[in-house]
Amino acid sequence: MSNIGIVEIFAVIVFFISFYGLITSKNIIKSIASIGIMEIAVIMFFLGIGFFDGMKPPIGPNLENVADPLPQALVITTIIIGITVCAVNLSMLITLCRQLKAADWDIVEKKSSE
Amino acid sequence: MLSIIGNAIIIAGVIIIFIGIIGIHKYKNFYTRILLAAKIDTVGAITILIGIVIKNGFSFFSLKTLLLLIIIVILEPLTSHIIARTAYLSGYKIEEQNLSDEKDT
Amino acid sequence: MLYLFSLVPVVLAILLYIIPYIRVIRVMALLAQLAVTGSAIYVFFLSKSGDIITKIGGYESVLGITLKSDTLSSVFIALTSFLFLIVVLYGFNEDSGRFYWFFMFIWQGLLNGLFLSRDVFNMFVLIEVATIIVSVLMMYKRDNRSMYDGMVYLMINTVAIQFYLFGIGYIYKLTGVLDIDVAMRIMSQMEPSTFYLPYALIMTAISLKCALVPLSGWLPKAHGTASAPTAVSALLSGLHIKCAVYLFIRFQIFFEVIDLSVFFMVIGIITGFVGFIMALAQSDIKLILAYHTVSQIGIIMLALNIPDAYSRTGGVYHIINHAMFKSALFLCAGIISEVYGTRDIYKIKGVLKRLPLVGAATIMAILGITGAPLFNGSISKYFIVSGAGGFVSVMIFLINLGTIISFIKYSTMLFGKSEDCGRVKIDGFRQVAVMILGIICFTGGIFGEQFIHFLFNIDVGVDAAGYFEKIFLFAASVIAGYVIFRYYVRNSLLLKKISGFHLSFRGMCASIGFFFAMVLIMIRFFA
Amino acid sequence: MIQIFLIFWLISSLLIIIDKQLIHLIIHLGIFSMVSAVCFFMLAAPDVAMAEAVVSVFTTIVFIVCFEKYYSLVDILVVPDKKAKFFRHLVPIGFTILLIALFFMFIPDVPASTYLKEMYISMFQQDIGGENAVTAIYLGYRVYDTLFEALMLLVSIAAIIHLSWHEKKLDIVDRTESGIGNYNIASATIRVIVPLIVMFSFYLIVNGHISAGGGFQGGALIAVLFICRYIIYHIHDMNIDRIIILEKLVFVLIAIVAIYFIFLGAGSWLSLPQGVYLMVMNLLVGIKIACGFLVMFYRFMVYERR
Repeated sequence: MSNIGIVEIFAVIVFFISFYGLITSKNIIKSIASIGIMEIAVIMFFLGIGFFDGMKPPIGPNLENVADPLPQALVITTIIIGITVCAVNLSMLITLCRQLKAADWDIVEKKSSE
Repeated sequence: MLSIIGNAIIIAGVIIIFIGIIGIHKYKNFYTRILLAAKIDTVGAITILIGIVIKNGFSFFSLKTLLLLIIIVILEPLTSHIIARTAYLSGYKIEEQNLSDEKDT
Repeated sequence: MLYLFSLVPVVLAILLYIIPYIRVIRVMALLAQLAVTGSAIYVFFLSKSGDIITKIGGYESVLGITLKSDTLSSVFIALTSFLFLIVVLYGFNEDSGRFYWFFMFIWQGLLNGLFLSRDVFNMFVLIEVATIIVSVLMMYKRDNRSMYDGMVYLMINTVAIQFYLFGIGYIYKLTGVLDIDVAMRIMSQMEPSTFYLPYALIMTAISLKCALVPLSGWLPKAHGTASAPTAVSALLSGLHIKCAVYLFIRFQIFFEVIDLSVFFMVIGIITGFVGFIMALAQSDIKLILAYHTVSQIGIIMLALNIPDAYSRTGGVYHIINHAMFKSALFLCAGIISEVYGTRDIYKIKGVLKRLPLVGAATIMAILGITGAPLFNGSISKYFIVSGAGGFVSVMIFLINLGTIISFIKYSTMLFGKSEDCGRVKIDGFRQVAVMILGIICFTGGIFGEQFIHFLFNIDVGVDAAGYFEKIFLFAASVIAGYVIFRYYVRNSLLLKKISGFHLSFRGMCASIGFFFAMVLIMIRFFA
Repeated sequence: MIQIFLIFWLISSLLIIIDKQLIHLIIHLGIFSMVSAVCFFMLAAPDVAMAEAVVSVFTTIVFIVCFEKYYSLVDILVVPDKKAKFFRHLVPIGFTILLIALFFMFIPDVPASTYLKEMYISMFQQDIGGENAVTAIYLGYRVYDTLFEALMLLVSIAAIIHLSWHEKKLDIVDRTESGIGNYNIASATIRVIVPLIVMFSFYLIVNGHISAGGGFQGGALIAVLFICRYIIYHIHDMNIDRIIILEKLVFVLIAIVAIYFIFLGAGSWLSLPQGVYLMVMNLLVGIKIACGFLVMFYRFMVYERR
């Protein structure tokens, strides 16, 4: 177990905490928030790849003992994707609230099939 | 020498924050809590930042920290003020709460 | 220059959004589609003689992103361009608003990019953008039902894509690269057991995108949404689900060290059965077609996992065939439900009399999907069976029988007497689009061997005697299917009970976790 | 040091899931975003930390608007079940723990490969230029990804507009009674702070290739500026249609610049000094992101709230 970093362990646990949120939450807003947490857990895992204590940011003229720059570049893309998905989801939810007057999975399901 | 003074000031800032947090949990009144939270935000943060500046000496990093300090000095009181004002405007009265809470604590 | 395949449609979409004249938009869209289709066919001919590789920026292949067009991806790109051309024809005289073509063409660019890309993270970005576009197109008319369906689609796919992202994180951690080909080379020198976890994560995500059985709850909601534009439903069922199957093929080659084909074969068989049983229980024509997509994906999955070159080729050919007849069926269903004003199969009567051309196209597509002799479905199913063992071919036969029963029910709407007789005049472009697809179903059957040779450079021979035997088998199963339909399906209480069965969002999330655990355990014991 | 913050991070994520009061979600999400930004900074990723911090502003605004609508529109609110039996939670908790255990059983015990990292670190300065490896990858080696990411923002804004298209034109709303309005202390303070924000965001954009930051972070900060303006004065005198068209045109421009300099491998055609390409690209991305977030904000704040 020497090669498994502490960041990785925490990322996996938070990933499945948000999974627990997804399988239990009755409210749509909470589900959307859970998806956001899941994304940040994966981001944390990406940043933890190959990280050791005392590493510096990969910026500047002197590049010795720096962190891996590629996951950071990937993760910026992932963050933008996360916020846009969240915003689209919430705007869908607001429209749904307007039409159905409900934001609960069970109630929305019942009302939308009528 | 500078670093010792800096460390001492940082520790003082941490103590201020600690006392503030105890206060937040002690008082139940909303406005008292806002007061204490504002203390943490302003006094605690400013003290710690001044400690960092002293510890680092005169450099570009310190200049940036000072800039941050100015922003905090301007913005933190404003946010606390707006929170309190909004609470007041939306009908959170001071007097009624006051009496019942003072007895409790 | 392969990146132009993904960037030209996107820039075209933005131009169409900015131009306010509807006539200009239509003509431009059609011309651009013709150009894209032409260049796709050109690239297809080029890549028959050898892979085309574009290194973006000219950096070394691991540093930048590499696009590569081999036989498989060029076939898929040609298919994408062709189907979009048909859809543009279909909606040529339709007034569908400013956003419609904007989203459509961006969607095309993304699918092209996905088929060309060789970078796992790039694939993630493309899939995610495509997911948002599909969900918005699905709820284009913004009524309650489609809002809910689109939202479930978007959220469940976002959850699944997080698993995929986690998986490529592990691939990067273990191999140090993101390029598929280079990563494969590095992987071959490592121990297979290190790749169990990324395999399970990625396969869970792709299985959800393919709608294999415990994870197929979103598909009928998404593909059968009542108010989604017809062309969108057709492309979803015909094309978009295939990009998940394409990813499955790619990652199966990628993880060649881990062999879990028996597991996926079993899942494929279950998917096929569940699909047609649920389809038998429905009465909404769009929902019937949507459940049949589940069933056909099961057959394709089964075929792709049979360890035999013939069967796999048959599976890939079945992907193309399914794209043709399923989009033809959806487009026809759209016209029919528009004319009749209802989607209930028992209320529509006499389509052949009122809409002769649409009815003819429907019949051809039905014959294709049920695997009738001389039509394209029969050729691909023939190849799939030829490489499979006894048990698997019996299973395929049973799934096909179920499909036949269900489509006998579907074809009852073609005959009979309608209340208000007389031909209905519909738009010429639509009829042309539908008829092209119908005729391709027929020619794909007659020239099946030549098509396979042309597409995949594989020489296959159809054994005349064996094929003749299949004709009898088909006739027998049609008769059996009619009998079963007449005396059991029509008044079955059991089917009525299961017709309303569906998973809630929480149930779907839980089934993702369940599937993930199942794959991990299966790897432990069988791979 | 990082362990402490990771534990905070875990606890804040648990709070989001466990808390039964729905309205607390906003505060918990804010805490979660902040702690994760600090963790990102600890993991030697200042660019990512900055991006997360800026993005969480928008997430909070969007969630606040959503909750406002939720509490005003929905008839049947979900009442937190006080007497929920522990037994009912046992199955999902057990399932989750099982999944975590399975996951940990299969985690490969292999050190992370540094193959690509060393190549990037040694080569990016002569290939792309600049001193920030992250920006060099983001806008140089993997600019094809960045194009689609920009497309994502464009598409989602079109989606939001399409989903919430109520009226085309909107008269200027003035809601002095409900908000901060023409309140003197706030507007005076904001007037002092605005030049600082402008300066900082341009600093981020222009220096994106040398220090941490870049087009995305700076552009989002510029959008924050306009948000401040809206919150104080409650006017929206901007023509959103034009902003949308500008966003699309800037996207086309980004694509053209990227194709010309990177895809065609033509960086040597024009003998530019190093870093000019990155600066131009950062500026364009900044404008694009600022337009995008601005439209998103106005959509939620002005159109959705009515």
